[in-house]
Amino acid sequence: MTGTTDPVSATDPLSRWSADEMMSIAAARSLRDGQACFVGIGLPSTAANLALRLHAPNLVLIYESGTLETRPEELPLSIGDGILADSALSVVSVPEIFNYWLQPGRIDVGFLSGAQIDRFGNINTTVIGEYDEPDVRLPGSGGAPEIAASCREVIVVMRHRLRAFVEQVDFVTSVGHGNGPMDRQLLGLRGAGPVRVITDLGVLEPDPETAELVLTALHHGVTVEQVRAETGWQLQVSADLMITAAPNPTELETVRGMRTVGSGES
Amino acid sequence: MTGTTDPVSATDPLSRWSADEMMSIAAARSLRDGQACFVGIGLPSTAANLALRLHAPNLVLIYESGTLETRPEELPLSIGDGILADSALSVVSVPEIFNYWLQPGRIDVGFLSGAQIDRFGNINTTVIGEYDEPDVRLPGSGGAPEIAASCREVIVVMRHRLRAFVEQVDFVTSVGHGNGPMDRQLLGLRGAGPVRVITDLGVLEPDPETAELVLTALHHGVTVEQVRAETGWQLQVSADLMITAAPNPTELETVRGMRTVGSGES
Amino acid sequence: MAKIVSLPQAVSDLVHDGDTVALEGFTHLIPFAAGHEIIRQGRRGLTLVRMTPDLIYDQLIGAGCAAKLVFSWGGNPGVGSLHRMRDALATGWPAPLEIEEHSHAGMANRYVAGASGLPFAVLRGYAGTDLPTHTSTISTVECPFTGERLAAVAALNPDVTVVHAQRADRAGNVQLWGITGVQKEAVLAARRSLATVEEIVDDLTPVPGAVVLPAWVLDAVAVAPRGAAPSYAHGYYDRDNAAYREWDAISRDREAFSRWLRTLEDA
Amino acid sequence: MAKIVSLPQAVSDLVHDGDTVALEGFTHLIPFAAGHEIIRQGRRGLTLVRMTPDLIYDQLIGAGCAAKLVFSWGGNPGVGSLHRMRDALATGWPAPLEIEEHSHAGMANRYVAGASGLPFAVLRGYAGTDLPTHTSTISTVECPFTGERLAAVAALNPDVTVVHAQRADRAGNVQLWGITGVQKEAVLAARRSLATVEEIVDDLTPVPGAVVLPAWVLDAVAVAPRGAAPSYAHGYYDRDNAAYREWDAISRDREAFSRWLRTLEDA
Repeated sequence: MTGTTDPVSATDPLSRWSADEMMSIAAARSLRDGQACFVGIGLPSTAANLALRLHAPNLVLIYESGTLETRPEELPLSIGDGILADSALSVVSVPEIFNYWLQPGRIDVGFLSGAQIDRFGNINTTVIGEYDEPDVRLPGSGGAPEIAASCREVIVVMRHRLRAFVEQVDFVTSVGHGNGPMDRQLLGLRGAGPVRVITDLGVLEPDPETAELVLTALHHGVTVEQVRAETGWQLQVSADLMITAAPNPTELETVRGMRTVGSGES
Repeated sequence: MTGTTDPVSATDPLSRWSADEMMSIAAARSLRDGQACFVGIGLPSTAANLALRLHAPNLVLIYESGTLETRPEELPLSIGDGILADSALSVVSVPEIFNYWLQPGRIDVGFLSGAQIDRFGNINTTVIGEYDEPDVRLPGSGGAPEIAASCREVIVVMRHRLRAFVEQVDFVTSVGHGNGPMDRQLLGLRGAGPVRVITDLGVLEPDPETAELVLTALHHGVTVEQVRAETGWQLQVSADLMITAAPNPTELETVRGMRTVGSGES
Repeated sequence: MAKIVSLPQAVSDLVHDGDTVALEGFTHLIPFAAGHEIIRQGRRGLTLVRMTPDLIYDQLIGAGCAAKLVFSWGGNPGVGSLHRMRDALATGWPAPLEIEEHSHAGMANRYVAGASGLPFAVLRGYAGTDLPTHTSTISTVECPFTGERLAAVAALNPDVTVVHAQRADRAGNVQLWGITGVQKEAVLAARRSLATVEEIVDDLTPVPGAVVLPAWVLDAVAVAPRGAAPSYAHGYYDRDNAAYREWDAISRDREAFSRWLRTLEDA
Repeated sequence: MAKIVSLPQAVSDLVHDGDTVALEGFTHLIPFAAGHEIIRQGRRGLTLVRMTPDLIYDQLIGAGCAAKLVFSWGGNPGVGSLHRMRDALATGWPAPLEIEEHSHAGMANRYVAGASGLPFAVLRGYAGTDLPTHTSTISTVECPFTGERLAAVAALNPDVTVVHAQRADRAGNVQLWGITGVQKEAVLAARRSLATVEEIVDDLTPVPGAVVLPAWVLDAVAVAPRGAAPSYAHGYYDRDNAAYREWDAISRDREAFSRWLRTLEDA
């Protein structure tokens, strides 16, 4: 998918963008300056680093490897990249990062991705199919279950594909809203859970009444039908459906200028 | 009390010593080179530092302030003296020193003192009299209860006085052998408890059958009657009663040469 | 997010009558300046929490700030007793003092639980001692795997924790080193927190063994040079051992103490 | 007390068939050289424990060393899947592989409990997830003070833990820095332990953020220059990202893997 093709600027690279670029930019915009953000690797890390370079210079990035308030010059390739330690205010042990920093609920935003997400925002990164005889064995939990449980709110960044946006996940690795609006409280989870799922097509948010994810924004140039075609449940559309603002040149230049550690080697 | 007054050397200061010096030297001798020793402040600290300077250069001294393997040039005045941090292999947090280093039972010797000790080696550093209306309010537990519980063995260093060596302590701050030989196991305490109480008069050790402290050694020049007069229970005397070797000149010169931090200021 | 303010402002903003207040620092970096400011501002009814209530709590208790003391070792290290604490316990002067007594391991784990957002911590401790019969925040818990029974202690979450550190940067990130005690846990366990510092610097050059408290877990940072005296600040000044010895005479006598208190309040 | 020995000697002395073995290092300082020596010595029936079983465990599993894997995230970081692990799980090649799966927080706390001499640890975790129905080392425990129910995980006490560090002194004290992960806990939880190091030096000059493992908690120290490659050793060499990408092709195919294995065994 590409952006607008305004005839005036059709040849300008800043008038076109990929769906992944739109997704990263939309996700970056959702972070506010000064927030403390516990960052998963991959799409969330890209978006968080983008926010740091755009409107949120005081965003506090925390990775599960124990790097507190890190400002990597390049994107880390893994959660424990040396570049995270080099630029951190402090590096603490892995038990400490989970017990003292994540668990008490002092982190504003948990920034996650996943292989599957369901209509209540539950995330699966463990197996597709049955646990004991899976169709696909995925990496597993990592830090995600407790990030999803403990952060004040959770933002999910995932590519919108029919196999990923399912009625019910095959395995609940990380709890979103369980099976409905009261489930997090019943489970003793203190954070608010997923407040926003940002995809390459638009934005889903839990309905305040049902906790089911509904479409609240379409990215520039995307239709509701496109989103429904990639969603495995009867997707409801918000009465206040928004259109995501197109990426501005600064956003596009910044996202395109970010390099991943070691990417020059291949 | 003084040492021998051999006419030849009566004027030689190394032929005389105080009871406190004898106690520190006897206590120092009881530590073996290479042991890891969790050190209480005061008499135990003096004795452990003396051992380090005499026969145990590889003694691993650990203080509850988090200083691991410290070699202070002068005696610390308190458990958290800066001199302990300066000379330590590593300084860890107070929770870590208790949880990772003391609690699992990896420390060979806990070296303690106290205000009261009873015939089963239980130690009181909390109150003399009733807890709610004490005759004397003492400092309290500090690290002693868990040192007494968790070290592979415990050595106690205390001045031998009737008010301190009592039939039963007023308050069990730190468990010795409870009320008899099986009590530590019943309580789930994994260390062996007090194996030796070194005083300024002699040495008491628990009887293997009853766990009651019995007199196993007299310091040079001390009589059984003197010890009994300062002991608040019917003190039994070991059939193999030993006489502590008199301090040698090196020991005396070393104990006399040790300075306490800040002692020059007063 | 930490604001850099004056010490009087910080105490006025953060410490209220009736609060549970922890001033931590294990022999090293004891926040004396902040404690004295609490006395000057006349706080009352405080629950004072500290593993080693030494001179600073003897002073707060003598000044009538405290209703309760939560602690594990109360003495004047290397010197003797805390006479103001003893007097308050024995005679209720100048105010009755309730106590809640633990071991060091118990107190340290209570802070760990508090910092970790857990209601309790598990440890091997207290078994066979007389403390559990006097202290309601000690209990037991059974291991769900082995059936073994272990000690449990209730989490400590002070209303406000105060620590002293060597330095902060202009953003309010705080760095301390040497014996770092239980300060990180005490700050992270607290609802509000204040760090006093020797100085504010442009950059927190990394130091071996240093603990860093990010600005966003602190409410206020106040500059208080020699703010840990008569205790010490590693790399800045030594412990004033004479002052510790002199406290013994001052604190033994209510009159001498009252004179000391007037001097402090007039300062 | 740590003896300084050769790596083959250390593995021969400390790692036995059927042992529970933890090789730790969170992306950084992964003990590849030690893992390869375990493969060369043909250990069998190991329970392999590691929060992030990446290439090193894919290699051990492919070589047939493992009977069981205890882990919390099994992937090739930044690249994709662990194909030897997947193959063993799906087809039992070259040996059936049992798994015991946790979250990172759960695994970290299992090591903490092990290092602390406790049979279990308490955390806020797992509630509402599907892991507890598949993993018997997850349970719950009730707070004796508040009645709240929390997750409990069983302590991990490996028979042997292996870590890689930047350096040791001649007495066998070991120092590591950068991202220090869970190595201290993994060593302190273990019955036996081995540290491989880049070099042995006369003095361990203090380094900001460094963890020191005293010689008396280690059984052996072995010099293994570049012993963490293709992962990295902070201050010594960078991660070989190309090697991680190349592993994807090698590990996808049993034949390619077998050729790789023969090369290793002949080295």
